[in-house]
Amino acid sequence: MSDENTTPAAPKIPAQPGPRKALLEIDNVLLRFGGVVALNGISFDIQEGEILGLIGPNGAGKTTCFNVMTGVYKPTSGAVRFRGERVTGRKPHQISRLGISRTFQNIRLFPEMSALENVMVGTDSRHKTSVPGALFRLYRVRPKPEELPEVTASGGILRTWQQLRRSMAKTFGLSRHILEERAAEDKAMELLRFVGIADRANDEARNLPYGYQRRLEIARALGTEPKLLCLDEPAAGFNPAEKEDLLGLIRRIRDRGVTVLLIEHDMRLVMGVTDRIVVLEFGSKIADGRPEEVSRDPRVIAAYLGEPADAA
Amino acid sequence: MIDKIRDLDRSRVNALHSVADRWRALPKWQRGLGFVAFVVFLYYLPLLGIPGLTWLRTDSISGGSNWAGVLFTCAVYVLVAIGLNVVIGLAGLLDLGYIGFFAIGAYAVALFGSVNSPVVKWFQAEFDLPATWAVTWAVCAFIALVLALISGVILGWPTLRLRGDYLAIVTLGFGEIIRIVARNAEGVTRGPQGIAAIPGPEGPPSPDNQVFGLIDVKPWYWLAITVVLIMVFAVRRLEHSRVGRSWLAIREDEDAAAVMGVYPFKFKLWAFAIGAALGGFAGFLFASRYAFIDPTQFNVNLSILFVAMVVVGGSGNMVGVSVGAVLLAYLPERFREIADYRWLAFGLAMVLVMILRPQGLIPSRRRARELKDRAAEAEEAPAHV
Amino acid sequence: MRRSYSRALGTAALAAVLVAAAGCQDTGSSGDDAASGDCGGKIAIFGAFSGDNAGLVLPSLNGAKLAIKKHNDANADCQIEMVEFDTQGDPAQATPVANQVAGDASFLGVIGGHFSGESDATMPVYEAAGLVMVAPSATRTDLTQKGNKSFFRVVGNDGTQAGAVATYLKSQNAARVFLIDDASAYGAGITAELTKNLGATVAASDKIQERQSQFEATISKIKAANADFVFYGGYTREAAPLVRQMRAAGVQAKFIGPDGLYDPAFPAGASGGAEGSIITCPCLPADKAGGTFTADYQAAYGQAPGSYGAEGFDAAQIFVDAFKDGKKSRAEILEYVKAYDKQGVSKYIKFAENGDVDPSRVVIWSYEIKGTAFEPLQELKLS
Amino acid sequence: MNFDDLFGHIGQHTVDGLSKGAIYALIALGYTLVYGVLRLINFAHSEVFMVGTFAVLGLWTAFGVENNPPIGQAILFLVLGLIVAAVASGGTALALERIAYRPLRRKNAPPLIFLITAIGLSLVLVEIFGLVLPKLLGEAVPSMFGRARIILGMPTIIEQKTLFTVLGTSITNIQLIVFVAAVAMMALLDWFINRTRYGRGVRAVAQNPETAALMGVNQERVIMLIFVLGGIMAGAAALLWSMRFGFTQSSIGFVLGLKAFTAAVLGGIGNLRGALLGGLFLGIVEVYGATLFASNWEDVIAFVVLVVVLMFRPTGILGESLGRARA
Repeated sequence: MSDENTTPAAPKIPAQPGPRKALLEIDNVLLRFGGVVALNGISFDIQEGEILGLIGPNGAGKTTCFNVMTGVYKPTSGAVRFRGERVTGRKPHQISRLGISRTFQNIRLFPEMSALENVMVGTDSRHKTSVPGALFRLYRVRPKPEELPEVTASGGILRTWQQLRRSMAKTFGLSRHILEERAAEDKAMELLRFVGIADRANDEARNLPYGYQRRLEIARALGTEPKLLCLDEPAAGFNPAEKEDLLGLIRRIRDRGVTVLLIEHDMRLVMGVTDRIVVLEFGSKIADGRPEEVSRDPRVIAAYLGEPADAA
Repeated sequence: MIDKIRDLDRSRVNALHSVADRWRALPKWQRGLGFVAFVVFLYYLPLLGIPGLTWLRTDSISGGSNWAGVLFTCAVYVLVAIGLNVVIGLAGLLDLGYIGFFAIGAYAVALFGSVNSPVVKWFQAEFDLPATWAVTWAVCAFIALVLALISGVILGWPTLRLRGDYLAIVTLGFGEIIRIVARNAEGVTRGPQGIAAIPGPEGPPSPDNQVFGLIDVKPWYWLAITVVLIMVFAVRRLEHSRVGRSWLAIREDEDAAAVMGVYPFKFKLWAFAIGAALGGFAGFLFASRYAFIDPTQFNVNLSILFVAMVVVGGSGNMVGVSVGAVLLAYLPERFREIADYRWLAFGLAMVLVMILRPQGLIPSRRRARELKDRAAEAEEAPAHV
Repeated sequence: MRRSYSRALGTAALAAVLVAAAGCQDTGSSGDDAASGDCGGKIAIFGAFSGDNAGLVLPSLNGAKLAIKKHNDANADCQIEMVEFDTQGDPAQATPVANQVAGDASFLGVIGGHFSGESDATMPVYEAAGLVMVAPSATRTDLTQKGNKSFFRVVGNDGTQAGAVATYLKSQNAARVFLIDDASAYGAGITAELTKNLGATVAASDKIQERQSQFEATISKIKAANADFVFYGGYTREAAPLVRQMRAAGVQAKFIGPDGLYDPAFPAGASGGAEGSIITCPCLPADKAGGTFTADYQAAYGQAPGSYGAEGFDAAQIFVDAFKDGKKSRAEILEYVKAYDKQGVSKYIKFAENGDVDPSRVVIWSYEIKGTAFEPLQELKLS
Repeated sequence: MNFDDLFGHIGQHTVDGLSKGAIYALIALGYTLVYGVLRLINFAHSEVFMVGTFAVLGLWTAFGVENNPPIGQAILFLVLGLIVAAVASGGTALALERIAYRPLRRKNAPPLIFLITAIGLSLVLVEIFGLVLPKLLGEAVPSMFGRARIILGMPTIIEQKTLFTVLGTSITNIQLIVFVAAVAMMALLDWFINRTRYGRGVRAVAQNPETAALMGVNQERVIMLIFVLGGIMAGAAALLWSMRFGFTQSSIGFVLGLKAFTAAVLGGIGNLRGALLGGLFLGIVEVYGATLFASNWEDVIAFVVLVVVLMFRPTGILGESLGRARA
């Protein structure tokens, strides 16, 4: 594990009010399951750098919308474009590499892997080592000075050995596999610290407390270095204090330059953190605007705000 | 009765775990030394003469097989189990036709390496080669590995998109197809007559061979165990890499893995191909040591035996599957009285292990917890389920 | 700290013990010359004594045991020991057995293999060790064409039997023969030999696969060929349903099979469908077998000697005679067997140069199935 | 490649194929029922069939049935045989469920574990009938177990006769009986599943176990029911088999089971009509293939067809319908 001070500082990008650029466009998406219309020609877009809330009563099609965006479902008609490129028809892992990542409403971690390994699966998506690379380690990369093996021993055979290793690495380079493993571990550790659960890095995901699991999902999603992070009810089951923490976390994620799409039931949380809100009902969009506008929209009030906001 | 077995089993597993924990607690150099001692012991095994342990030898009974010969079989099966473990234990794909890859490896060396084979004869006639010409053993090894790998990809490409249980049946069919083709394509494989004079490292079997001779099997065992150790090392490298993590992620939650950027198909195909290559290499060793193969040696029962080795030993764990392989290969040889009942015993073992300890005799800790979790889920679910 | 040291010491000590033990001798395989005496010796017999094919092989084992027992009972001071090695007929299991027997100097001869595959696999090993193999039932023709110096068989090969079948067919004025085989080493081998012998009278042929149960396609081919004789090369499991379905479908052609069907399970499994079928076998009818063999076998095992019981007896008798003659080394026994020239219970035994039993001495009989019994018909002339 | 034979007698080959496939179809129903509800390949179902044939053999042996008995007797023994086989097969299927699958279901074991258990059970049953029982009882009832490993013949209960010949295609009484019986059994089962109260429960559990449970469907009962139903179908198949082929063997199930499963998958596993269609289709393909090449390529043809169909239609010809198509 690397030291605290080697952590690269997260890039800080302020929320840009400047020229608005659509990061993701959802263009007239229609999705039918047999006879049931799950999404009925929905269109909206997400601007780079914003936090967009996607709300609606249960069964309104929020998660379905996520699933279309991340390639789990293919829309019957319409298209999803990410930075101008069509997303529809691509496989989930390709979409992930384009820069869209997500968390799941019902936590879906890899329960038997440690927290660190969970995040490493995410970071792996930016790496190239496959079977030949891991087996033969022939592909060599010239390491940066800080990546060279350290010489720590004060003397004796051990020191000679470490020096030998260092000079070998200098001359022949290090295998990409090893560098990537190290980078993945560092990056994963950094993300665990970022979401605040680094203390349990080596525990299996299944042994983590609920709140940690939610955060771990976010860290894992961030591991894929997304441009757009979709959070599916991240605050479900949280108490007010935890929700407050989460709010801060979401803002900090945005500050890293990641656009956030947030599905949430808790209106207070949504109102407090989002720049804009899209409201769905029965698979159709009924409102789209700034939080205070949306909260005044009579259709929204009728459809959604009128109901008690349960956290189911 | 069952409760008693369960208790016994629990204390056995606890003992195993405490041994494993102690082992892990040892300093690195001691573990290294222990490992070296174990390897030395493996190489010493065919000479086993420690008083009190000689009864382990299969030739200590009347009508028992050559001890080194049995050890060689065990080593080949361990190699098979390690390969199949990549497919079943790591990637979570049930392959019931693993014998097909084993047969492909065996036939690769037979067809290209033996002067007896129609393929070699065709080469000789076509290129005016002498009647003793055949592809060298080492090249055959390479051919076996590559052919098995390719056949794994060819089989996996269309079938890995299928659901897991369909995959099992399709692979079962594949194993049968390989055997039937080997039997029916007489012009290529000599059909049921089989192919003799398959070469070893020193060329075709002959009384003049100094090391890999006809009578003394020990060098063959040492060769096999060396291959096993190399392959264990290689598979460990994979397990502890991006590839291994991806396999694990796919096994635990394929959809989530895909969303995290893992391309499940690609890694499943790799698992399949690696498994196939290991199986093919095991078949290659098998054929070159026995110097004779015929299609009856690759029947579907053996495929099921391979699966049994993996699941009884403990899928996902190389130590477990190796122990499984050794037990299933060794016990019927040492205890000849039960030889007739071996399939009954294998069947019972599979059922009992699955019901009592689905994670196998020596489970990987991960796998064990995964299954426990599922059981717990079932208990939490409503009572009528 | 102390604990970890003691553990380390323990590990090191274990390693040392292992290394030291490695120096010990390879004790397991040291053969003791228990059966020495003045004229005794030790031989091995291997074959499928368990597993699915055991039924075909056990009579031979019993026959061999009978020969040894007879000798041992008569000569208390000259005991012969015969060790059984079960291979389940699998070449991969037969090879470690061969290594074991070849590496143990106390073995002076081998009875086996019983199947052609295991014989093919182990012949080079035994040859390298200078051990004589006398096979009671490995019939594949090419086994004796490989130039092996120590392989002998007391049974006619597939070529001989196919020749006899061809003679029989010609004597019956067969005009359109339909050939079927099961694509096994045995069935395909004998059928291929027969194809060579029959020439133009072969109307058509088909191959089936083992464990096949439904034969619609084959039967319609037989009908289309309008065959008057159907020859099936293979074993009972497929032959019984085949012949029965043939009859049920109205095929009247005469059914002929080789010794693989000389098995009471065949007429029983076909439930009457096999009635009138002709089975050829290089085995003598019980009343024609030499000496008291049949009666002795019946007395010892409570049943008639099945397939190759007499061959097993003969194979063992060769070694008994060798030991009686005072042969005490592998080389001496090899020479003795080469020169063997004596009436056995199954046939007159004298080996040709290549190890085949003298073809002119092979006796092949035809049997007709009546009910569940095999009625001897006639001795078949060889081609 | 014998095209002359194939096209010259295409009608006959089709009839032969249909009668061959009818047996596959009946066994396939058992796979499809269990799979449709539990998403589990009951690999041991082929042995359920095998036990059925042994029951028929036992019955006919016990009564000393001769070849070609008078028609009244024949019908009596066929009916008795059906009952005995259905009880034996249904009982075996139920026993498997109770002994092996239920404990696993309690533990919510993943599908692979079920499949491996089923393979183990299959081995155990084959060995019991081929090895243990012959050793224990071979002396006492040799005609039933003595040669269980090799082959056991049964009397011909109905003599095969050509009923009529149309355009060179002859159809025999046995072929007709087998085909009609298979279709009738399928229709009966289809009616049972689609029209009765029990059938509704089965469909409910197949489509959504949780909801079905909430609606008061007793899931355990439904599961027992489908195993028994599958067993009865296998018993019926065993009777037809005994009537048509008149032999059995301890390892008879393996190849047949594999073919029947292939048939179920071809038709769309979980779909009863698909099982029938798949069975008939497979039978025809095999006979055509065996005619075109040689009979020893039959299995290869069957499996290649399976892979090709699955590649282009992963849910089989008719798709999966008993249960919802779970991804």
